[in-house]
Amino acid sequence: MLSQEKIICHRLLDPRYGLYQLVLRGKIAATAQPGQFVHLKVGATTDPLLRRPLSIARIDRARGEITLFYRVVGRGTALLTDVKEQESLNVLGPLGKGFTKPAEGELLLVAGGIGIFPLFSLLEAVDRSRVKVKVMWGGENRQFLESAGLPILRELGVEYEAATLDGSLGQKGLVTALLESSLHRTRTSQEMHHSAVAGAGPKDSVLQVAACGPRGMLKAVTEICCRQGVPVEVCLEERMACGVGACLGCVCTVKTATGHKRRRVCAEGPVFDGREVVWDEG
Amino acid sequence: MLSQEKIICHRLLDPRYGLYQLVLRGKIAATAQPGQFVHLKVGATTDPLLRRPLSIARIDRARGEITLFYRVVGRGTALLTDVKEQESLNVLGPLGKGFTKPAEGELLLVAGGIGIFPLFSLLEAVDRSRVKVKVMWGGENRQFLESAGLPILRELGVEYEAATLDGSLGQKGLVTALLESSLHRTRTSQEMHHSAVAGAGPKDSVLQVAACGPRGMLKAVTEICCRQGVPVEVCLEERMACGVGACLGCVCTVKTATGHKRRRVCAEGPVFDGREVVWDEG
Amino acid sequence: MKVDLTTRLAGLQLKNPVLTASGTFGFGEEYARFYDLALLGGITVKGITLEPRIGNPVPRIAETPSGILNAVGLENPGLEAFLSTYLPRLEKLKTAVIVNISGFSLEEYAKLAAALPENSCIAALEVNISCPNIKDGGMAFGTDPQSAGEVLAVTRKQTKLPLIAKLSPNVTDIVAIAKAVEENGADIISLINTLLGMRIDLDRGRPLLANTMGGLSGPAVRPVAVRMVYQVYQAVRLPIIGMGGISCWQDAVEFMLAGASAVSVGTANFINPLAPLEIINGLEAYCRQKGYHSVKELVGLAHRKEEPFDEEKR
Amino acid sequence: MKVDLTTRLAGLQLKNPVLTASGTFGFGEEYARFYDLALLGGITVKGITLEPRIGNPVPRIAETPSGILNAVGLENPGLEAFLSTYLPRLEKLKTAVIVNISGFSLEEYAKLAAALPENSCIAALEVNISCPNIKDGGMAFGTDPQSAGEVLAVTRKQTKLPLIAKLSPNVTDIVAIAKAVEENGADIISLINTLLGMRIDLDRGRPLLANTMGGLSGPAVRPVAVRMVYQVYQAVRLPIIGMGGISCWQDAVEFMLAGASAVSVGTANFINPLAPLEIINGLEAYCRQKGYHSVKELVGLAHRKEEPFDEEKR
Ligand SMILES: Cc1cc2nc3c(=O)[nH]c(=O)nc-3n(C[C@H](O)[C@H](O)[C@H](O)COP(=O)(O)OP(=O)(O)OC[C@H]3O[C@@H](n4cnc5c(N)ncnc54)[C@H](O)[C@@H]3O)c2cc1C
Ligand SMILES: Cc1cc2nc3c(=O)[nH]c(=O)nc-3n(C[C@H](O)[C@H](O)[C@H](O)COP(=O)(O)OP(=O)(O)OC[C@H]3O[C@@H](n4cnc5c(N)ncnc54)[C@H](O)[C@@H]3O)c2cc1C
Ligand SMILES: Cc1cc2nc3c(=O)[nH]c(=O)nc-3n(C[C@H](O)[C@H](O)[C@H](O)COP(=O)(O)O)c2cc1C
Ligand SMILES: Cc1cc2nc3c(=O)[nH]c(=O)nc-3n(C[C@H](O)[C@H](O)[C@H](O)COP(=O)(O)O)c2cc1C
Ligand code: FES
Ligand code: FES
Repeated sequence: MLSQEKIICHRLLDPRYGLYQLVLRGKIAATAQPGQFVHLKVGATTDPLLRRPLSIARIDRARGEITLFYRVVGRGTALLTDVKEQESLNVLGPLGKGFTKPAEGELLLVAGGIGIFPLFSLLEAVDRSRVKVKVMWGGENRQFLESAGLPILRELGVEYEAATLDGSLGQKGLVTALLESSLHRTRTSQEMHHSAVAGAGPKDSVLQVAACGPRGMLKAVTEICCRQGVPVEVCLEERMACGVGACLGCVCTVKTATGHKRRRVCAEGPVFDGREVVWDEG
Repeated sequence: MLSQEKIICHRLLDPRYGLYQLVLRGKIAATAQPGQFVHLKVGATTDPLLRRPLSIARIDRARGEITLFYRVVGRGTALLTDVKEQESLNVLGPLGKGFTKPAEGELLLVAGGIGIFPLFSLLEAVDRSRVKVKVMWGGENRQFLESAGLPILRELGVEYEAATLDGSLGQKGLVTALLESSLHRTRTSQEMHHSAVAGAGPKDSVLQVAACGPRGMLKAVTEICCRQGVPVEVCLEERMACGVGACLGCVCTVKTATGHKRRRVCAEGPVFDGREVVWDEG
Repeated sequence: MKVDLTTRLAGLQLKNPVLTASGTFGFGEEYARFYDLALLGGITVKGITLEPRIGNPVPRIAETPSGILNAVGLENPGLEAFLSTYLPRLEKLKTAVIVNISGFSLEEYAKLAAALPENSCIAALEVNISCPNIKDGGMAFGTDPQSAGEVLAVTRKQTKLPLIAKLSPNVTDIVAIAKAVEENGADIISLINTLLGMRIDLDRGRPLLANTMGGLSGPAVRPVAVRMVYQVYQAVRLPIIGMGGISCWQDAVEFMLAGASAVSVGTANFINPLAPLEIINGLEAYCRQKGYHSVKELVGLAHRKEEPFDEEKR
Repeated sequence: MKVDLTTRLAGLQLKNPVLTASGTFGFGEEYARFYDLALLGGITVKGITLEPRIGNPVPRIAETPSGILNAVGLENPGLEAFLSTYLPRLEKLKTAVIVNISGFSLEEYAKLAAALPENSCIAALEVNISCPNIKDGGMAFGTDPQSAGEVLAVTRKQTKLPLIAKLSPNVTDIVAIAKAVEENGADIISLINTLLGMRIDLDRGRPLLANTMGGLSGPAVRPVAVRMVYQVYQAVRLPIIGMGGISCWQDAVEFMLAGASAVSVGTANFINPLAPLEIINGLEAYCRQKGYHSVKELVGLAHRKEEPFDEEKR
């Protein structure tokens, strides 16, 4: 769980968006699951104090390597850019509960911005000879998507649709629009005329959605899926202290039979059933 | 005063004693004086918070370079070991008031341990065709002295005497013993039969002493010099915050005509007339 | 040389003086994956209230220079679930368990103390009169000597377990509070709880924490905590559990020299889950190096006039 | 877009809202070598007492995580030397000068206030009722509303200069103190002074500072300071000068959103002598980016119910 991971590769993918790739070799790859994350100690002093959570984006068990992608947003990620290949990083992980890996049927990965990162690991983990996988990804513009992982999607030969805010790649607008029309099409073409009841069970469908991105997008994705009766798993973000479930810092709220309950994003998540999440309450 | 200095050379001199050499190129060399110091920002975050004071050990005006030597003692100096050649350091300096540079006569440099560092700069600055310079240096053992600068003394061809605690080089014991017997000899041979009155004025003598080392040693050196009527300058250390005289954090106490007064080690010092320093009061 | 690490604080006998702090260690299970909790002096579990609490909305955590703010708001399963679900699991950990309790009235404190069994793995009760993250209650009790004393008095009546009074640092006079709890039946004093602080999110122009304010912990507060331990040690006779920013053995020694008989590790668990173990080892090595046969000899040394380690100075 | 940086706090008119904090900026001369002090909103000089003071023995400074402890003990040349030697030099700096005064009795405060000229570069007096580094006095005045009020009342009688009451954070209820000084003639409130803290030197087994305890400042205390500014802003109408760990413009904005009309830079000068200038520039840029014509618009924004910058969020 606590591991000194060796830095195999650390490179800047895009200066404009401050996107970096970090490949670590160590104990974590052996047990990592898609959708799990690691908690990194950045710097040797007490400032910044807390670890930083990053999703495990790729898992190479054979080589014992995991790949992380990160965007520089604040002090911690800025300091992280200083670490050098061959040095080692103090990493806690793999942490959390990841995505459900479908054994068959159809899997739709819906990503907003850097929300694509944890989805890579799921994409690579499913048996694509049995599961039909498709990616829908929304981002600012073509450059961002190219830097943040389009080459990986192409390399893996997975079908994808893009949406960009400026229309420089794919459809202009939000990824939720892509999802909406696609689900509508699928449903109609499959002539599945279930009434679109929110909360329809997963059994109704061979299609399932896994989504990651900003909270507003995840809420919209969940609503669309619920309307179409498609099960959806969402990967949440929350400010974390311990990362292991001890501090209760990172909770979300879920609906249960006995009312609203808190769940720890780092322990019971970061992946949750979208329909259980209470989106409009802090 | 505030300068980004480029790291020209940074190397470990002795792993056992954690001794490092650091050569910086920038604006500071142009005006640095022997006995002055610099105040270094170590690390980019708020921990450690304060700058660290280090003496300017060598000044090469032609190349615009200063050399610092440091010993790893705590967090700041430990972090400093991480800085890489070609990177730059944020340096405040040159700071403080250095040694008086004699134009003629005899100069005795008395160092305890790493107290030798600021004395190098004085040694190099005096015109040795007109001033007879001799170094007395006490340290733990031969290895320490070799690592901390004996090669420099040899390179400069200066006369020196060593004292080591284990007798592995020079006389066994403290440097103050060397000083005592030497001063006694000098005085006797020069047949200067002044009564050895503490506080006898500098005019009496063409000999002057500059000392740096632990406080206890400086006190002893001052007492010996006073007994022999030899003027002595001491280079003090004190915990510093601002380094420029603004915070009053680093004071020492001196005797003045109007009683005991505080002086700021970073501004009025770090070099003081040994006879003025109140040694036994905090 | 063998160093005796055992420690006794009034009725609380510990294997060694290193505990974990309430709210930073869940109910122990999360860190039991990292090491055997039986190696610790003991653990303090998350603060329990009479009723279950869902706590504050998120964000609950904000990083600050060398510290964190938290506003968890005492989320906990409540007394009943604690007794039925968590206590049986705690029994299995084979470590001394300190149960931290918070009430919103004197009556609630009393009920909690009465309900927690005296013959179980529970080694002591820590009476939290200092939680800054809940409205009407918690900290209010701990900022006034009179009400702090009352809480201890009512709790004392309900249990024979050793009572630890956990003090708030958000007070003008920590000594007055310490004396009040001493006079009202506390066996041990623990300090400090968190300092009240806040951050503002520049992007949103609003307080960063959903709860507006939160409790500051971590290395940033250590100088304040050491000072309070030092002051309380001078003024009261009760043994002290020191905490506030302890991250390594040096920090633990600092608290013990200031007057703490034991220490608690809180925020540091989040950064280094092995911190408590490393601290136990470091304390032992320090005692050995300084020639102390028992870790108890460190307690309060900094109060001596002469420099205790003078012989070793050169 | 031009941003208006001028700021008015009661009778104190400033070029911009960035000051330097007392005791961290000498009498200005040291930092005048780095930049023209006329660029600042103003400077606050080292605390002055009636008689000269030699201050505490060394060590006076100890580093802590993201902070420092100081125990200078109000070393200063005394009123007379201040008037004869330092004030004439301060006149030449062409910047607003705030003189920080400390007394050991009400009478001393009154004498100091009476003696400091109303027609000079002195723009205001800062009444320090919060120095933790001297025995019998200083902080004691600032930890009790009654005596805090008395100090302000006697000082008020002696001068027409704007009076800034500098509050101590070492109190249970900062709002009570703020109200007391408001009712007794203070024009402005400044906060926070340092938090009382200490460190122990593990090598010597003794308190590190010669004075045992010292005042904690620097980034570590910022969350406490922001919280107190926020609380005081809600409770009193006086303008606030916020300080405590301000090191960059983001920190300054944080204090202003919390309710400070101006900010003081203290410990940060030691690390980055140009910090005050960089903060002025950063404030201006931030206002421009957010579309504010005057820096005054920032003051207290975090208290609004709605998110002030909502339009800009996506
Ligand atoms: C489970 C999980 C997986 C993540 N995976 C990735 C990833 O693969 N790639 C990536 O670029 N980012 C990812 N993030 C977001 C990433 O953790 C933050 O961008 C990062 O912590 C910011 O740190 P900072 O020091 O640069 O920013 P600062 O703003 O200086 O951070 C201050 C504090 O806020 C926290 N914080 C700030 N932003 C976020 C955020 N968006 N989510 C959670 N905490 C935050 C920090 O961890 C830190 O404690 C993930 C977050 C979570 C919770
Ligand atoms: C004018 C002056 C010149 C110096 N020149 C040299 C030199 O050329 N080479 C060298 O190796 N050392 C020199 N020192 C000592 C050096 O500054 C300290 O060893 C260093 O600051 C220790 O920092 P640290 O973070 O490693 O130790 P820590 O103990 O972690 O430092 C904690 C705090 O204490 C201060 N501190 C600790 N030890 C000392 C000390 N001995 N003197 C002053 N402050 C101290 C630090 O600056 C810091 O603020 C000099 C000190 C002064 C005042
Ligand atoms: C996330 C978190 C939750 C806490 N919850 C509690 C609690 O429930 N009861 C309590 O008495 N103290 C609680 N505390 C305070 C700690 O027990 C401890 O007193 C404080 O954090 C100082 O120690 P530290 O700096 O080592 O963390 C909590 C602290 C944190 C950081
Ligand atoms: C070395 C030092 C000396 C100080 N002297 C005084 C003083 O004389 N009078 C005063 O009111 N405050 C004094 N202070 C407190 C500061 O003015 C300021 O309130 C405090 O340091 C918090 O701000 P900061 O964190 O930006 O330093 C001093 C602070 C330091 C660090
Ligand atoms: S981060 Fe501590 S419980 Fe999730
Ligand atoms: S370090 Fe500030 S006056 Fe010397």
